[in-house]
Amino acid sequence: MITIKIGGSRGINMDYVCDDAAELHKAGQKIILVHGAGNEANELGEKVGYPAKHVTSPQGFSWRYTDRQTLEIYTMAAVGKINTFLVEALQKRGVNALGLSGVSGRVMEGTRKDAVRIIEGGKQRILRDDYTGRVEKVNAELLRALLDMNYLPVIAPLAISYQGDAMNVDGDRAAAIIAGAVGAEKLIILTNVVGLMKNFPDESSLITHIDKRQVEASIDFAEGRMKKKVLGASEALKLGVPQVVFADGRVEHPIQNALAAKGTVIE
Amino acid sequence: MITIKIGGSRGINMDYVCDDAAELHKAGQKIILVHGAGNEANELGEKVGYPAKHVTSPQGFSWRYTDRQTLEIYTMAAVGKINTFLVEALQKRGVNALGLSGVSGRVMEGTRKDAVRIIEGGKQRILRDDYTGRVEKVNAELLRALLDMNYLPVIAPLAISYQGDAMNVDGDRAAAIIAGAVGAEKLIILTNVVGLMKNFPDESSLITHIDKRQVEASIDFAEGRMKKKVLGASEALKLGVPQVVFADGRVEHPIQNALAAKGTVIE
Amino acid sequence: MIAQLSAKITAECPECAGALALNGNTLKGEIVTCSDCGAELEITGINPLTLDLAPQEEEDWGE
Amino acid sequence: MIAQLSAKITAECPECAGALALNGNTLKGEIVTCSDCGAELEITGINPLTLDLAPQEEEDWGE
Repeated sequence: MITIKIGGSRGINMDYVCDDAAELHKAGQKIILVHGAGNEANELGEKVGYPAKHVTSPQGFSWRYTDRQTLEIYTMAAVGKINTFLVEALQKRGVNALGLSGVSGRVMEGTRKDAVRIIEGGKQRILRDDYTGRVEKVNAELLRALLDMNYLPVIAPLAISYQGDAMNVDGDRAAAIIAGAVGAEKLIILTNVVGLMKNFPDESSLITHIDKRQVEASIDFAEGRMKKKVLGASEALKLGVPQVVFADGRVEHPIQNALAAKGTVIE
Repeated sequence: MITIKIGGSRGINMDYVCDDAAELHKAGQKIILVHGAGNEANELGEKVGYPAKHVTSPQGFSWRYTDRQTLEIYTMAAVGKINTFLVEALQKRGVNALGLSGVSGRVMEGTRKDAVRIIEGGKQRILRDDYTGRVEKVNAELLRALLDMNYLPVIAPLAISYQGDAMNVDGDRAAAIIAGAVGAEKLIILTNVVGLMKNFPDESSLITHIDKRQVEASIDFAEGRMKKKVLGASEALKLGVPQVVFADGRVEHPIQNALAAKGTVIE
Repeated sequence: MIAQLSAKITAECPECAGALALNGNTLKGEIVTCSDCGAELEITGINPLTLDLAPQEEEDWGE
Repeated sequence: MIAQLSAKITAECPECAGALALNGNTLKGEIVTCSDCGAELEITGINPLTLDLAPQEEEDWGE
């Protein structure tokens, strides 16, 4: 069984990803897809006149400040648009895909940060209405039941807090926790780059292999969003996932390339 | 097992519906919820500058012309917003709700009208890009499996065509087909009126009982959207659902009222 | 905007080959009836003008 | 818009009761450090002004 994270960023070719997933699924490969929603949510926010606001923690991590109105926009983009049409694309290729957000069946549960510290205009401030959180528990029983009935679960990056609030979660980390919980043999993270590079964006500096004990150190090679993907990889490895692969989601057969170790393999 | 249709129209009190559903579910009552999306989709269309366009068939039925862009807006409203936050509301009340659109797991499948006849400005015209259709088949096996695992399925009014296209479907008719397919004892249709009335809107003219053999005739008492609800009721009865109840979704305990035959009972 | 004819035009009915007078604002997708054989025809294309027998489809309750 | 103080004000530190000078554009939710005891305080309310010990919360990767 493999877990595949499809990035929300531009450049990833969804047709190539769906073609490959369908081919593998029909050959008996059990798959769980987890997707992001970054761009779509930003675009929708602009269209409805409530643009996404990103905030940064004192430690330098940035994320989308998700007040209740932003949560609605994020959910419409992530669950309404991306998830549904990814499921449609897979159905069109003869795969019985089944879309879920983490809110449904408490597929992804965790702690909502009811008090988040940000830094803005040189001032530190506490945000209390940020519907953002961390995935800590996964309903592996439901996911396994769906896999046994030959469905292909497609998970949107939304979880539910222990108090029952929907919350925006980091898709990479969510994919890692899911992979760990269902005992995936591999976590494949498809992005719009060839993999981790020593000197970004020089593709010839692709790092093809990283020993899992050095994964934390490899964060220095990661640019911007890739930082979170490396954190996700390290989380998955800690949870017992034997192998994590960063592969290029822009080319044909992206998943089979990853299975053939084309990209950055961490094990 | 009962199927409950929650109208998309204004006035229905979602808190009352969720309170009641949670109470019944915890008492062991198996429930499938089906909801509409009319208003939300219209509002979102206005906000993103692509307002919903309704068209009318020569026979006088009107529906939302769902070209591809409208389908995206409809899906964001129906699956993204209404479905997800209905599931959140039920989760908050301790019910393990699980949201699905009919595209997922081919929960609702049917024929897309690839050529639809409309009348506009006195001229009859054929529309070929209308992602609208009729539910003809239901994945009852999946719904039963979810019920057996004690989930409360919440279904959004979107189905998939045999060719694999997502399509907008009539929520009332969808609820009827689902009720028939899963062998529901009752189909409860919650609306923003007390039930069917002889002289709408005079509530004292409420029709409390209709023999199922007269259901088609009772369409004459139905105003606007209620026509479709009566067609849905008659469809459910034809499929063997023993009883259909129209009940008021604006008051407390709307479902228990329906179970106690408060509203219009057709059997 | 729906494509439409720019001027009056006479077309040939695909069923009976009769002459079919179409006025200037005929729309793409419009249904016209042939005055000779009474067949219902669909304007399937404007530039170039193409016609076909209009599909008979059942009642639709889509929402 | 985030609520903020309209003018300079001196408040009392909830930890050590020391005097806490707050300038005019202090925001709701802002974290200020008490110059006497060094405690990190959160402006939990503006009208009326309320203060509390700022929560220490873990690293957050939310997206």
